[in-house]
Amino acid sequence: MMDGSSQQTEAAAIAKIYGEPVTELPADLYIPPDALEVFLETFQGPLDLLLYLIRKHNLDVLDIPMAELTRQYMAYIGMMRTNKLELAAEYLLMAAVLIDIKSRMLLPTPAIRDEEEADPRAELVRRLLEYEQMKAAAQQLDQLPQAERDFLLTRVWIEEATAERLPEISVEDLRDAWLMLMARSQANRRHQITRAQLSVREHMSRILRQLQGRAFIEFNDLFNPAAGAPELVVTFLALLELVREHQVEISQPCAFGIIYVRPVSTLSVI
Amino acid sequence: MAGAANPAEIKRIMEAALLTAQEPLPLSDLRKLFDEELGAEVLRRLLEELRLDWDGKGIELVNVASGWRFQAKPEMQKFLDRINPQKPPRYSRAVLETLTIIAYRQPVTRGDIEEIRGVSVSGTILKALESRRWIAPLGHRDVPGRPALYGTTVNFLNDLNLRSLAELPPLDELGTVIEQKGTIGLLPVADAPGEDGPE
Amino acid sequence: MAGAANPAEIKRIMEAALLTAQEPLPLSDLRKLFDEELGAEVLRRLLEELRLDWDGKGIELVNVASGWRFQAKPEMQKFLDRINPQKPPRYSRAVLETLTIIAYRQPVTRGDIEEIRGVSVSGTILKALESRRWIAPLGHRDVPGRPALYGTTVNFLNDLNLRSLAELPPLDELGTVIEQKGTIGLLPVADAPGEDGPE
Repeated sequence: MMDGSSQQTEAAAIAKIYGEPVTELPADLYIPPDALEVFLETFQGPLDLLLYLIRKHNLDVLDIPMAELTRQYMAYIGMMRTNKLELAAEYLLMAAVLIDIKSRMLLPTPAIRDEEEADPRAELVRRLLEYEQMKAAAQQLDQLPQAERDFLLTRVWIEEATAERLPEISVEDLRDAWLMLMARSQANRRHQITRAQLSVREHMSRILRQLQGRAFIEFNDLFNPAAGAPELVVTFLALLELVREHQVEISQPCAFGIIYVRPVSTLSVI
Repeated sequence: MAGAANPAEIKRIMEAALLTAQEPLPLSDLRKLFDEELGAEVLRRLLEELRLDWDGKGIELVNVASGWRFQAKPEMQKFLDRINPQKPPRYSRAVLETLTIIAYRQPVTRGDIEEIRGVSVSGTILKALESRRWIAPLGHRDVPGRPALYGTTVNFLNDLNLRSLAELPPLDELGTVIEQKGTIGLLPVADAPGEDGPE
Repeated sequence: MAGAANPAEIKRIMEAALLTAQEPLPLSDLRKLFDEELGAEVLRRLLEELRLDWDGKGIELVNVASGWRFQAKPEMQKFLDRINPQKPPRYSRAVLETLTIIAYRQPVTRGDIEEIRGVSVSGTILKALESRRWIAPLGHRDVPGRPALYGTTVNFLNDLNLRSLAELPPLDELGTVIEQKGTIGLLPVADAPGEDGPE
């Protein structure tokens, strides 16, 4: 290629890892395992990884040296696997495709008329180019100003003349609200929102509700033996969590006697 | 850079903020718009000017209990009703987020909600959800002030067509949808030049 | 009674309607505001006048896919962000790529998207885009399993300030990207410079 050398010189910093610019993967492809994990998350899939390798080694996508590309790709896959990183099945499938193409190219080629059709790489090249095109378009799309993110819409108050209607919400609204919260918490990272133990929290609520207006409840009454083991465990965890949060007190006046669960709040009121 | 020294610019920015805000803006919020320390007096005078600028329009600037807002004049109602046929109202994001946190993290106190949202939660929001019978206080946390603990109600599940809270969308999956830049220390560099510097 | 003979009054009413509307207003809606039969030409001319009246303000009148609306200029965002910390999430690359493929190749099935991206597409991604009201199932492809065909919505165009799909950035020609742009590898973050800046 004419501009091969100029591409070489601008061999760009491909990434920053922990703030440090990385311009080259070391030739022997050694990458510390934690960085490897980061790379794995960075690639959207095997096509993305292949495009990266093609760019990285300055290969001609329209005339891919299959042996070289396959070697690079397999080195990557091998590294991921030795580090026991979860590798999507698509990566392995692609490895098989690459090896298949490579081996077909080693076969003696019979006289053929339509080279384009017969090149075993054609389909792979087509997919790479199409994905690359969409990838670039995604980047451009993300640069378009977006309502709410880059500009706000006007929202002037208007009195509802007719009878008040209550807003409807859907589960999707809740999902969106949570996304918003997560995005924000990642943005300022002051608040780490971890995955909620939903079922435990749910049972915590239920227990508190059961205790409402009562001085105590018998431990056994909180459990429904018919509900199955997982349910019992979750109920028990919820109870422990409530104790930890000082919501309830558990007491057993005599050994092997009845265990009582009391709401702490009523205690302090009395 | 974000400075807005002259009064016309201050008014321009306040106007944009008030026209786009979902809720009335108190002076304390309006003040946050500017780098400079603007006194309440200055802001009040400029708000008054802004109010007069809108004199004669179909929209007016008013000062309600919780702050300043633009609103349509009553005389506009008959026109606006013709194209606003009963659009179901929507809860503000503040309400939705509060409800979401209560649904997923119950039982929680108002303080817990504020902690997660990163902003204060007005009592109006909790009251609105309570009077909708979607949330209820379940007890009190045994800490100073004994704040109420909120949870969702059966009514909430019914209105959302859920049989149990377990049918809410799982949260861990949602993490894959938003950009993970906070958690990944990898910053792609588009065209940073330089051959040197590999580790 | 609801007559609005003179142009100034017509503009005043349209302005109030546009500022209070929750969605962009098409000409057909704006026409409903008035008793008189106002021609599309007249309304368009008055809208243009109204647009000019707002010249120099922080808010502008724009024409998007489903009609006219007022919106804050992007340059206002840095101020407005200070009192409005609630932003929609910045989507991950997986979501963006999925959205892009739907926008440019619609109607497509999930299988089509997976074929192009070379990886499976989680249902969560499609649901997130659906609940954002940016994509919608348009029908089913008549093959075994009858997979849903997705396309983008008018709301997607509105949110991106576009009047039609034709206004999307043109696609690079196949194969030109690698040679010319060198964008291979990692997708640069749009606002990367700000990343290291103080919060």
